[in-house]
Amino acid sequence: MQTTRRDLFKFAAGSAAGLVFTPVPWRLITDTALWSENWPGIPRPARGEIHTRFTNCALCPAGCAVRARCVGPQPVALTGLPGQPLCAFGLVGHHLPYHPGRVTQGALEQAAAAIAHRDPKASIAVLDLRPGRTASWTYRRAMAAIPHGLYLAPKRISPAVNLADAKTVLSFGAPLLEGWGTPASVFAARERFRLVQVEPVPSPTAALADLWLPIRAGSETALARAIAQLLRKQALPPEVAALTGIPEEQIVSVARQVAENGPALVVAAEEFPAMSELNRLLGSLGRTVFPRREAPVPESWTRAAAPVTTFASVADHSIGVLLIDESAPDTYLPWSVVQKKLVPYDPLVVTFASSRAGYGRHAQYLLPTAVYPEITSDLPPALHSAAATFRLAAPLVAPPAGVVDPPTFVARMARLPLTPALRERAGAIHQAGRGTVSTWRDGKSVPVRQVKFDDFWSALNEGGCWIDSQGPQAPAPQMESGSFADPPVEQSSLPLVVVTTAVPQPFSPLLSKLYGESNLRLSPGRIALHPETARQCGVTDGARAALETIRGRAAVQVSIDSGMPPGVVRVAATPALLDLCGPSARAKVVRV
Amino acid sequence: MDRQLIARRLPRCPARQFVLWLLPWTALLAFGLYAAGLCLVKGLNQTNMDNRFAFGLWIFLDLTVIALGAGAFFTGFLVYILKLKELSAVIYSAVVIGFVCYSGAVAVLLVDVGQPLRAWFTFWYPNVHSMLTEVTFCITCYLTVLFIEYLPIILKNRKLRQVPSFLVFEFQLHKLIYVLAGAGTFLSFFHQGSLGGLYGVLRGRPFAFREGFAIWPSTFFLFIISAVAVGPAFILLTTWLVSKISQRRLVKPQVLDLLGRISGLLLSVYVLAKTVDTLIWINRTSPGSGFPAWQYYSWNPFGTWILFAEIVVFGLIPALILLIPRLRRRTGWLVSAALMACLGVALNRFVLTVQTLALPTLGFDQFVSYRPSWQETGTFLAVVAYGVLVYSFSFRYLQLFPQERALEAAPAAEAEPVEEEPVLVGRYSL
Amino acid sequence: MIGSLVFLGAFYAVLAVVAATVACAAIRSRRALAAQQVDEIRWHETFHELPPSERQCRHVATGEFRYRECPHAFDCRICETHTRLVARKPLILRDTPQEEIFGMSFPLDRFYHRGHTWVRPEPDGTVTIGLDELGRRVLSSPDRVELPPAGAGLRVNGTAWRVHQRNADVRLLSPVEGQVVEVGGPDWVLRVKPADGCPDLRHLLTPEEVRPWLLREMERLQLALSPAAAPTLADGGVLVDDIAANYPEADWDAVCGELFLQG
Amino acid sequence: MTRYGMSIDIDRCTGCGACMVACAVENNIPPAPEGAGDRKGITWIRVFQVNNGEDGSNRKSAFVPVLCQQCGHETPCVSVCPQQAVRVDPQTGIVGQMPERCLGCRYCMAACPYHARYFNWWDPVWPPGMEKTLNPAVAPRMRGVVEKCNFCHGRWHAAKERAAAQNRREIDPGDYLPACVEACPTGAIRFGDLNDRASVPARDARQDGSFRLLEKLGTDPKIHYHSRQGWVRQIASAPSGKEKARG
Repeated sequence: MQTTRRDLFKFAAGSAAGLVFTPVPWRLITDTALWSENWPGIPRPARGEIHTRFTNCALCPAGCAVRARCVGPQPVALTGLPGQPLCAFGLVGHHLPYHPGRVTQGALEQAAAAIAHRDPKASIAVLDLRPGRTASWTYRRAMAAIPHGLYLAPKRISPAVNLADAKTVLSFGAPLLEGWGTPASVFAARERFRLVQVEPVPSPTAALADLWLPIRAGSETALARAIAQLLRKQALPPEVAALTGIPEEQIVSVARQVAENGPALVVAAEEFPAMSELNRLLGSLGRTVFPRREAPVPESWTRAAAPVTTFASVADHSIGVLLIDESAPDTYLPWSVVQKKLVPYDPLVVTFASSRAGYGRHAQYLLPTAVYPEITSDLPPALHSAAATFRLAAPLVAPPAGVVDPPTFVARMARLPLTPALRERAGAIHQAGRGTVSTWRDGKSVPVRQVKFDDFWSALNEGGCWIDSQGPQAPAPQMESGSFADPPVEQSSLPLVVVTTAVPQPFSPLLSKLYGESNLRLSPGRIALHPETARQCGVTDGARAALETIRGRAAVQVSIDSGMPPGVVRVAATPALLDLCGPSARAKVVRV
Repeated sequence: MDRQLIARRLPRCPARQFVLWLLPWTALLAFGLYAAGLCLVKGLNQTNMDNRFAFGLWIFLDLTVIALGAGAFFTGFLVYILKLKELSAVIYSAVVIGFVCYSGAVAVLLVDVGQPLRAWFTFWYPNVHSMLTEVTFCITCYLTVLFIEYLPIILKNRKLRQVPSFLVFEFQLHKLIYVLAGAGTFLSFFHQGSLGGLYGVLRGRPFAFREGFAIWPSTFFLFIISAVAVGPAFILLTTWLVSKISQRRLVKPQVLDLLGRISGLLLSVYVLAKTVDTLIWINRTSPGSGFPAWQYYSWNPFGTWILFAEIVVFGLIPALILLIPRLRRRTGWLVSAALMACLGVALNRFVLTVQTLALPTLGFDQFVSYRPSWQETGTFLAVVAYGVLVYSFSFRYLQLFPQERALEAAPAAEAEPVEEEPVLVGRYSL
Repeated sequence: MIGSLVFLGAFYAVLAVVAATVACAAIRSRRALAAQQVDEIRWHETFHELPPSERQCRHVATGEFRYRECPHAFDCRICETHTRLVARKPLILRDTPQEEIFGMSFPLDRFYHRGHTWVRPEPDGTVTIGLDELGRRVLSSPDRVELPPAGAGLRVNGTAWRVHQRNADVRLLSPVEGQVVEVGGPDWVLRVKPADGCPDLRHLLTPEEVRPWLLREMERLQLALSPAAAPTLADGGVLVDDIAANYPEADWDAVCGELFLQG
Repeated sequence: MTRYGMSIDIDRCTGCGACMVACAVENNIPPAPEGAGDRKGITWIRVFQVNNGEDGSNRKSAFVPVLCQQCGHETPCVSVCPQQAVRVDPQTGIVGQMPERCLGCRYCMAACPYHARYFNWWDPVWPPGMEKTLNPAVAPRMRGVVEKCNFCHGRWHAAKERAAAQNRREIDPGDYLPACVEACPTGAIRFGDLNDRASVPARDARQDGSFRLLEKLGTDPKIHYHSRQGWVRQIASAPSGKEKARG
């Protein structure tokens, strides 16, 4: 018999029907479901023995103590110590080594050679974005060893403050409740002081302050001077109310509050003379304001160290070679400010950084550095501690090959003997024999005198903290002149006043939870406008727009915020935008 | 070949013209399938739905389409259970429409869920307290029933019936069709209802939440009534449309008239029920859960106009038109009334789906809006195209309108004479 | 718990019912196939798809009814009305019906089926089956003829033999039930040995009834051939011998379907 | 038989977002892909900024962390789920979501009045290498399923195991804290067993000025908020019709 097409059809149909009664299809269904449970591409968390390690957070000068949950060598969660939690950024510090924007390769030799071949007459400078570290001392020694060497700090190290004893805090835009000092200490104190926030925009701190003075941007100095005059029992200059946009009686009442409800404390985002003057008038010096104390340093270092020069006080067009240490960012000076100091004819800029987001965009050489929690460094004394402290950001993970340790690089450049600086410093502290060292694993703190150096050193490497026993010293710190950003000059072409909100750099991609996935914070590259202002600029919520200043323009995205004062544009400032806006600027927003 | 497939005495347009008609729809279908494919492969991020707008165009489409498809079960019920023989003129067409609507809806649902591979979980771990379970069960069962009802219509095709076994099976199945009609009625009745219940049970969405009887909120019953009211209207509409497009007389005018009358009656019942329900909701249910009802309509663009449009413009007015014989007899009025009825139900489904989700519930959240992405719209259009194609093929190659031949044979539709006693004239008196 | 029982119970019951229905249909159709009821069923379906005007009872043609649709698929053997009417008015031969109708010969010695086949009882107890004049003229130039083999069984309204002409594939309906004895006679097509001895021919038209029936048939034919033209066939006009040749443009499939009740 | 719940002191919340980030780290929630806005993101606990609608120095703002309110009565999301992917654990009163059971129909999201449920619109993707930092106690979810706060159920299990290891039946309260509670720098979020009248949240719930969101819906949420400011307590009730929120 020969098979026809019909037979084939019959066979196909029959087998199809038969298949249903075999386990095959059902088994397949189940398997597809199982497969969808661990879809290809869904990462499997590594399992392993879990243990705890301690270190200190190096992301901001606050330097909180950190307890890391590690699977094997890998930290999987960072938390603060009981009662001293971390901020949102600190909680995800362990992501930074894997930041997509990270740079791990750089032309080390070429950079060294280029520096070596500079013309020796032009000065060579190190800009240390976070002064007060042991690394800073290394820089100072190196710069002392090099002719025309300069050690630059972005600004004078502001004095330490004591929130705990303050009853009234007058803050000129200081982000008190947004990661200013260790969150824990601030909030512990917050219970006890009354906060008057002077700020043009409704920042979270302003929102939570007892009194928010929505001041006209740039007129802070005027207000501070006015209050100072009131404290001196002088009359209030009539134009102040108009200038600052704050009614006279309110200024008067604020002045009365700070005067009567002492001890008072005046703080600011950027230190400025009028503020220091207020602190002096209020007698805060020595009560709530102290000079920042440093941990002991080896004798040999202090003898041969370049002086700390603030960046502002350097002569323009004088720096031939500028080395910038961005490995521990704190304040970011807009490029325009930096550029002013460089020699006009091709200056050499070398930056130590982990990403191109900062000065890497302008420097000839970017030398990759380790990031927290890879770095080994100490932390400058905290803003809120009157006593000197010394603690290490001990590495939790090993840095990748090819990264540079900035102080080592600079020391080698200056032909300093290569010695383990941190260890020497610890040695000096141990020799001084003052203070106590506290370790977190057992939560004990013992006088340094009673521990051997090796134990002291290992305690520090396990996130231990040395605190000086020597209390705060009375002599008031002499205030140095610097200026609060002056009101930007009126320009009809640029109608809006810029208020920048710094975005800590770098931050884990997971902070998209705050920046993108909720509108809790103004995300980088976004600007906030009052609805009315937005209407005038012809932009709508979420629209793409261009921000224009005298220095150029950049693409931004608009958020409408009815809380914003009209005529002000608030910029979530990445370094790029800070370069664009500078310390104080006017701008206009254009629809694109 | 093409002609061999078309039944005798049913003039159909030449093959070329048919192909020309298919082309645009096929293109649309292809585009839509591409869009749907994107959603399946890349995930639902291709849509503009989001955590606030968890449902969007697709759910709205499903609800509407299924309501319109209700004609299939309701006509089946009238013809086979209530023995309303006049309507057998449209029953086949109704079945095809029902099949198209339901299969389309199910297809879209499969794209809409995040994990289509787990669709069968609902049958494996059913949560019988969930209206969605009821919907899933009923719709899948009813789709099977519809397919079985569709089968004989296909087997009736001139070529297929040449095969003896097909012929016989079709014959035997058709004898038992009333059982299927019964089952279909039961299933549809429940899932039309549970589709309404879907929203009525949302205690957390006071805009949609309704009290009701036993485990069923009032929307359960409202959906049933509205569906059976609009089902005949939609059949009326499609029949009229098809006969316009094909330029053939498909059914006797009385049939359309009857459909209109049924639809009108049920629609008026629906309008009444809906009004009562709305009043109860405004005055008791909604305030009871802490939401003053006026607040829902204080968010643009959804003002009280939408309530008015739903109940009066697209409810009461068509109902009246369909109830007044004089108006009903005018095709223009009849058809536009049917259209309005359909739109009314679509609007009702829209309000329940979109407005419910757009309205804020927390004191500090906002009224959100949503615009479907092209992928969503594409998928939507694919279903429409699919429907048109299936119906076109069915209309060309199957006999959807039994009366068509008769009307062809006797162009002047004379009133059916009745059999009478023999007149006793001599035989062969010629 | 109770909820789930009720819920699932209900649905699985419905599913069971549906499945049972389909299964039942399947089984019945197997039986039907085994019992070779295919022809009956096909004729049944065909008949029910005919427009009402063509499902007319033979007694309308004779004027006893003004309107009546045949409820028995043209099988008068099971029709009480038919028997009643026949009983009430026994056959009176008013005038001898002539063989010539519209120039076509419809001999009196045979009975006519509505599908244009005839039956002639033969002296030897068998019957012969053939195509009537009108049928012959329509199928005047067949391309192919498929005759059943001797010994094949025939059923009333089943397929007697097939004729292919142009695009038309015509099943000629068998007027009687029986077994084919011989094929291709001088004026007949099939010689058939009727089932149970003598043939039951009540359901066939007697020569007397042919005329009014034929009248309608020719109208229909005319309509099918050229819907536009005026009915010239019926009113005494003599029908051309070879219709197929004279209407080349006619849709032959449709014409034959119309005339030979193909459905 | 415990009934875990929270009390959130809105007056103490500074909107620092530590809770949101800690939650994401603990529960292996991936960073938002390109193009995900605040309406497609996944934030099991989300802090909203609300204000009193005034301008200038009269403007008062507050931050409201909103997470799954763990409704105790007629839990809206449980009854609607067609395949029992959501269930209330009778032992703890925690409303749990089973991602591997979830079909992704999003009906529960439509049912939730607090918008506390989130859908995985994308495949979970971490920058290369970052998957090493995932929490081994929690499995990442696949695309196309719904997820939500479950009071860090992984931690509850861990605490349970520790208790078992020291052969105790009950876990000791200090041993089980959700990540957000642990991370909150101001201690605005407190956690405990509401059945235990002495527990912190139970006490907070009793003090005046404490309220729950949309209490009138009758879903008996287990998250108690507290504020001394009257205008803040307004947020507990239904929307008034005028725009109030940033967040």
